[in-house]
Amino acid sequence: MNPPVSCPLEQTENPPVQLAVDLAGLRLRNPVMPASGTFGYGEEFAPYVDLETLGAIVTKGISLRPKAGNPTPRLAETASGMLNAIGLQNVGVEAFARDKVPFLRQLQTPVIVNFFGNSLDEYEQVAARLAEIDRVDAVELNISCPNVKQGGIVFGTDPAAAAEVVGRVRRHLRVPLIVKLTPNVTDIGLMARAAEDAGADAISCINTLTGMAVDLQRRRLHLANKTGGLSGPAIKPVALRLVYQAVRAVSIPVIGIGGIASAEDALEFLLVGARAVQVGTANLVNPAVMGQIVSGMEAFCRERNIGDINDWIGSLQEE
Amino acid sequence: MNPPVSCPLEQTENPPVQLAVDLAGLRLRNPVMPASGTFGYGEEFAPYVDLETLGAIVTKGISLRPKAGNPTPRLAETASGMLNAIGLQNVGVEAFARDKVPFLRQLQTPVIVNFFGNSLDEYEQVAARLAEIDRVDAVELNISCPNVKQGGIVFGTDPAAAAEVVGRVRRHLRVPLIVKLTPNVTDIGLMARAAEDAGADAISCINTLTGMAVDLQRRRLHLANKTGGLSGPAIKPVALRLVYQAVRAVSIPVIGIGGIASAEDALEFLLVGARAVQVGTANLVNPAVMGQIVSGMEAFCRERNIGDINDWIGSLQEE
Amino acid sequence: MRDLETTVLYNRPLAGETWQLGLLAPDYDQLARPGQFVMLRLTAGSDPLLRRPFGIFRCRTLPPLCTGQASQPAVELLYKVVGRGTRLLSSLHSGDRVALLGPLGRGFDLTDCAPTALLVAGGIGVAPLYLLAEQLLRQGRQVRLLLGGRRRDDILAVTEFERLGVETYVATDDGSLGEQGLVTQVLERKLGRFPQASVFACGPMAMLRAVERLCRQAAVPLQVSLEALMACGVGACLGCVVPGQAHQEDQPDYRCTCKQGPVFDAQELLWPQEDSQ
Amino acid sequence: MRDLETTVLYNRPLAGETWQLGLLAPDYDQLARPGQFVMLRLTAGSDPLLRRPFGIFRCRTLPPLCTGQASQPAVELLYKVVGRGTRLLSSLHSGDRVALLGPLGRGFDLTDCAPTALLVAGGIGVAPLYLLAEQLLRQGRQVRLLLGGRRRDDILAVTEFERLGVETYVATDDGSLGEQGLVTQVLERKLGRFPQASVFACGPMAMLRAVERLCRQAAVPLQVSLEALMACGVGACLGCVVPGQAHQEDQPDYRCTCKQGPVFDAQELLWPQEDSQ
Ligand SMILES: Cc1cc2nc3c(=O)[nH]c(=O)nc-3n(C[C@H](O)[C@H](O)[C@H](O)COP(=O)(O)OP(=O)(O)OC[C@H]3O[C@@H](n4cnc5c(N)ncnc54)[C@H](O)[C@@H]3O)c2cc1C
Ligand SMILES: Cc1cc2nc3c(=O)[nH]c(=O)nc-3n(C[C@H](O)[C@H](O)[C@H](O)COP(=O)(O)OP(=O)(O)OC[C@H]3O[C@@H](n4cnc5c(N)ncnc54)[C@H](O)[C@@H]3O)c2cc1C
Ligand SMILES: Cc1cc2nc3c(=O)[nH]c(=O)nc-3n(C[C@H](O)[C@H](O)[C@H](O)COP(=O)(O)O)c2cc1C
Ligand SMILES: Cc1cc2nc3c(=O)[nH]c(=O)nc-3n(C[C@H](O)[C@H](O)[C@H](O)COP(=O)(O)O)c2cc1C
Ligand code: FES
Ligand code: FES
Repeated sequence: MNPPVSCPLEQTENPPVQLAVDLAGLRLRNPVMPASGTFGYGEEFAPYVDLETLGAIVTKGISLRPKAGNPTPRLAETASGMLNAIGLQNVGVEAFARDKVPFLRQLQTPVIVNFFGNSLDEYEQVAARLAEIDRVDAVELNISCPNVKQGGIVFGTDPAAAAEVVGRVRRHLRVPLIVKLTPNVTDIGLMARAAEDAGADAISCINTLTGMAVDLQRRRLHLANKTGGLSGPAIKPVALRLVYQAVRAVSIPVIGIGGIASAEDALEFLLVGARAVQVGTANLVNPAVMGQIVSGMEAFCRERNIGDINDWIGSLQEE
Repeated sequence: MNPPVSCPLEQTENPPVQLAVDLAGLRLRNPVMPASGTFGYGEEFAPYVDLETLGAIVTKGISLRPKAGNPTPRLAETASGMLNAIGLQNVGVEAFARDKVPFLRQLQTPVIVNFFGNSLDEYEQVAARLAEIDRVDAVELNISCPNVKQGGIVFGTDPAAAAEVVGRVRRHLRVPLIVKLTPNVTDIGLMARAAEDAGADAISCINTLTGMAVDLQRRRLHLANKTGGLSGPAIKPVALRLVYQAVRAVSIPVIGIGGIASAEDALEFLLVGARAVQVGTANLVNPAVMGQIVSGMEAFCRERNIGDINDWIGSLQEE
Repeated sequence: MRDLETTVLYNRPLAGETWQLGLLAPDYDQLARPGQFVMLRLTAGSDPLLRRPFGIFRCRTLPPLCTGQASQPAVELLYKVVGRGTRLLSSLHSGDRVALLGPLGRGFDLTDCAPTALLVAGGIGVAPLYLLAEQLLRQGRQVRLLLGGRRRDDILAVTEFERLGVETYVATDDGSLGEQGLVTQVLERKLGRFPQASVFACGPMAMLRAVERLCRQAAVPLQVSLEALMACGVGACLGCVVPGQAHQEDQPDYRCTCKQGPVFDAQELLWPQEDSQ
Repeated sequence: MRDLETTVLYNRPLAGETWQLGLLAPDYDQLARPGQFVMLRLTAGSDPLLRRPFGIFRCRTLPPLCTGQASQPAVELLYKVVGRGTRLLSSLHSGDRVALLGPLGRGFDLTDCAPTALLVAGGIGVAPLYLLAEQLLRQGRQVRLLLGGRRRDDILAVTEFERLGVETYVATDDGSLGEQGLVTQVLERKLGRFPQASVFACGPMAMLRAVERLCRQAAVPLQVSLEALMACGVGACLGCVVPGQAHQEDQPDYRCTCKQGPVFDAQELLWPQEDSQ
């Protein structure tokens, strides 16, 4: 059977857009993945988005033991954003390996496991345990969650502490190590370099900005935890600036995160130099959003004759 | 003539709400004032809001010499916020004294002059010149503007540098010295304490968060200055958290700023402990907003039987 | 469950601050189970950012007469204007577009329902009970509806239920409709008359607590439909959790209201101790 | 100038992406001077946050016939859907509420206008010229309108101007209406015929630059109405500045488009050098 005539012709005029990117040795079919904590363990979103069309899957943050998280209220809506103080509730690394990995194992899409600890030891123990699990294709080290009092906050705001935890975790891992930075610092470049020097293979930024909401009626803070993490479109300008700075501070790839809700938003982060992007809060508002971002990105490239997304990445014009 | 019977009765049932606050010796008829740079030199807003109903007037930031500011584009709209990179364009302290003070002199409302310099010397010189002008009832020292490369950013993010500029300026002034802090730091408490120890009479926070916007069409950054200051409702949660922390770090009064657009917003900042508030971006969107905030605040207090706003300030319930 | 860009068919005030919203929704009559809810996105902008959850009141087919065109399958919601999102919702016109995610969550379990079902609603809590009543009647159960509210305006949808053939009892705090008092007083009497009933309740937390106490004392099964702050509605954010029956500070047992609820068997949940009230 | 919470009277598509918006606005017929603009607030929420600037097209009184009630004083705007704000604007219905700040800015200066006035508009730039034409005619000037655009859909309000008795010349890039070519070609011819004319122009920057060059060469007075990004519209934020004629990097001469403009005498402004084009 002959192929329809129009097909090869169309292909010459419209060659497929190359969206694949390389992230510290991990090949992603496109630069779009969920941000930790907004996509469950992947399964939850299977009805809304074909998981095989994503660049990667990033899990909810995992700790050594199951974690209850914070009391409620855990959420507050703010102007173009939201505060969350979930407090890193998760099933723990053993239940993750037992209950969640089997589903993930069926997928082609790379799996990135986000994790954290309450101490250096715990960080190491989780890393060691994750290293034993197949289908953990990369890990993302959360040194930045501002919600847990004994949690990442110390590691995430002090370069020396960050370097120590990165170095210690590094030893246990053969897969790429992504270090996720907090925006609540004076100099993101300093933190990014500290992570790079200690052995990080990539940087992801940003985590949430620390914020508060007030409940006037009750004369109280709205969140049981008092502070929460601000995410969503409200933080995009701050995230873009920090990603721009991080990209220029290190030579390892940077994953851009913060308020991405459309293909245009994602393309903005890539333009300032992010190798890939993570979509967080937008998943909660529109569970099908990542599929739309991937196809919007492809359409954008096609329209501008950008044959390979890598030609767009970092191609910002500056005088 | 007898007064109408209902009048004294009504007064017993509804005594007037006391909105006046004391700010480092400066008596404000209510806690509501504009944020520097969003209210011109006062005159511009006279058609929209009765300047005599405000707690104070805060001028655009003044420097030693006239300042051109940044090239355009200087503005970008973001989700529930805006970026500005005006670059502190202003008429300079001499033209201020000559052209702007005469109008301000006619008012009862206290005048707070915001100022900055490009070096320690310049800071001192402006302060010295302002000290000579009557109707400068207080000054607000901007050590935090992120827009000017040689500008405040160094002073605003390093406690020692902040202490030095505050101390040097302090000597020249008899009027209250308010120090305005930037949010772009790891620990706002540290900065607030440094300012207090160096002689500040009050703290105002926050200035804008540093951000960026991308122009996809032109493959460029949207602002000619690359970065800009993020303001508006988007930043309110971050501002509330920082004000909460600053209030708990120092014993001098704190002025709350960031995304305030309604009486409720203002009452939230007062509740976490701000002695007064500044309204910025909201003036640009709704030039009559401060009048509405003052009357909304009064109505709120009346409804809850709060006879004196000072009873509300800092009355947050925490376990 | 899926996300549907759809059209407002009608949006009209019902009583007091309560409105009735009809959305074009093919298949909802097939898909929606009693007690399920939807997440509505009200604006293309990002403020307000989050969707709003609403129980599914009923599914109907609008005759051509109403639509001016072909008959149209509609899902109907009842909502009360309480804040920004619902105020914005009340400003929508027929023809406007909204995004409708659903049907979501675990609805009422009808398998072991007793021959007599007592449905207890506080105010707008009546919304998810209509589909339930319909289905229970279809299964041959006797359905009685107990409606409570502060005043007359809080008592909603009585006509709709009566058209189904449901006996309705009303109590208001101010006596402006039905008897004066709490709906739980009515429940207590009914439980005396129907000691084997199954109870289904939706309403404010204070009411649900009182209903739970009564049902526990009477040893009758109770299912409650809860409300919680929600961001996603699909079990991803963990914002909407409630403590399960075994919950302890160091041995957490949190359930997602959106996915494991909004309907729970009362025994699954941790209820506050009597003396802590 | 003041801020008015007001009501949409009508909002309808005109041609292509251009719409016509009527707002209830008592006094605008008294207040509005040709070339002034308004700042419209489109939403009670905070996204989009900023108001949008629009030139005042005309003021009219809607007869009872149109309103169903008493006659209503309206201000009319013409706008083109180009982004989020204008898209949102196009979704407003009659009866919806918006906030209207205005009239703002410095309009056209009519004092020394020559007997013949040439009005040059690019696309939607025609909006602020209608009031100008009306007033110039009232003062006994001859008014000719030169309209340019990419294609037919960009040529707006011709009927309205012709009803005033204004002679209109049209040029489009694709020749789909009027002659094919640039409106500046038309201007060049007209300047040949009316070497003493006064010129008034509004449109894209590239067009204004070409108009400025022609007028400078012909030594005729020119007033231009500029667009700039605006946050406040009242001279407070300094976001909308353009370099004035004396502007140098170290000796700044910035003017606010909102307050010292949007209409400027061409000689007040700094125009790029010929060779830098
Ligand atoms: C499963 C479920 C079903 C519901 N069914 C109905 C219904 O059928 N009819 C109806 O009128 N209401 C129903 N509600 C409550 C409804 O979701 C809230 O009244 C609504 O979200 C308020 O939004 P707002 O913007 O007007 O209020 P705001 O107070 O301005 O909202 C601020 C935030 O708080 C959340 N919120 C406020 N009140 C509630 C609440 N009671 N429950 C959950 N979130 C809340 C909002 O979603 C939003 O995120 C239901 C809630 C849930 C969880
Ligand atoms: C004095 C003045 C008079 C105007 N009169 C008219 C008119 O009569 N009819 C009409 O259709 N348009 C007019 N414009 C342009 C109009 O304001 C913009 O098209 C509109 O603001 C675009 O908003 P948006 O949200 O759809 O676009 P977006 O591009 O999404 O807007 C993003 C931001 O950029 C600003 N912006 C975008 N384009 C322009 C522009 N050309 N000028 C100024 N700001 C812009 C917006 O105000 C907003 O702050 C005028 C502009 C000015 C300054
Ligand atoms: C509900 C919620 C839960 C989150 N949980 C985690 C987490 O477990 N680990 C983590 O590293 N980041 C977590 N984050 C942060 C996000 O991954 C992301 O960095 C942040 O939300 C900014 O992106 P966004 O604006 O797209 O949401 C969470 C965010 C939200 C909103
Ligand atoms: C257009 C603009 C100009 C500003 N200029 C100054 C300034 O000159 N000096 C200063 O201390 N802050 C300046 N600011 C910061 C504000 O005073 C305020 O701190 C900030 O905008 C946060 O408040 P808001 O969210 O209410 O706008 C400016 C802000 C804006 C939006
Ligand atoms: S609302 Fe997100 S998990 Fe329930
Ligand atoms: S728009 Fe603010 S000064 Fe002109």
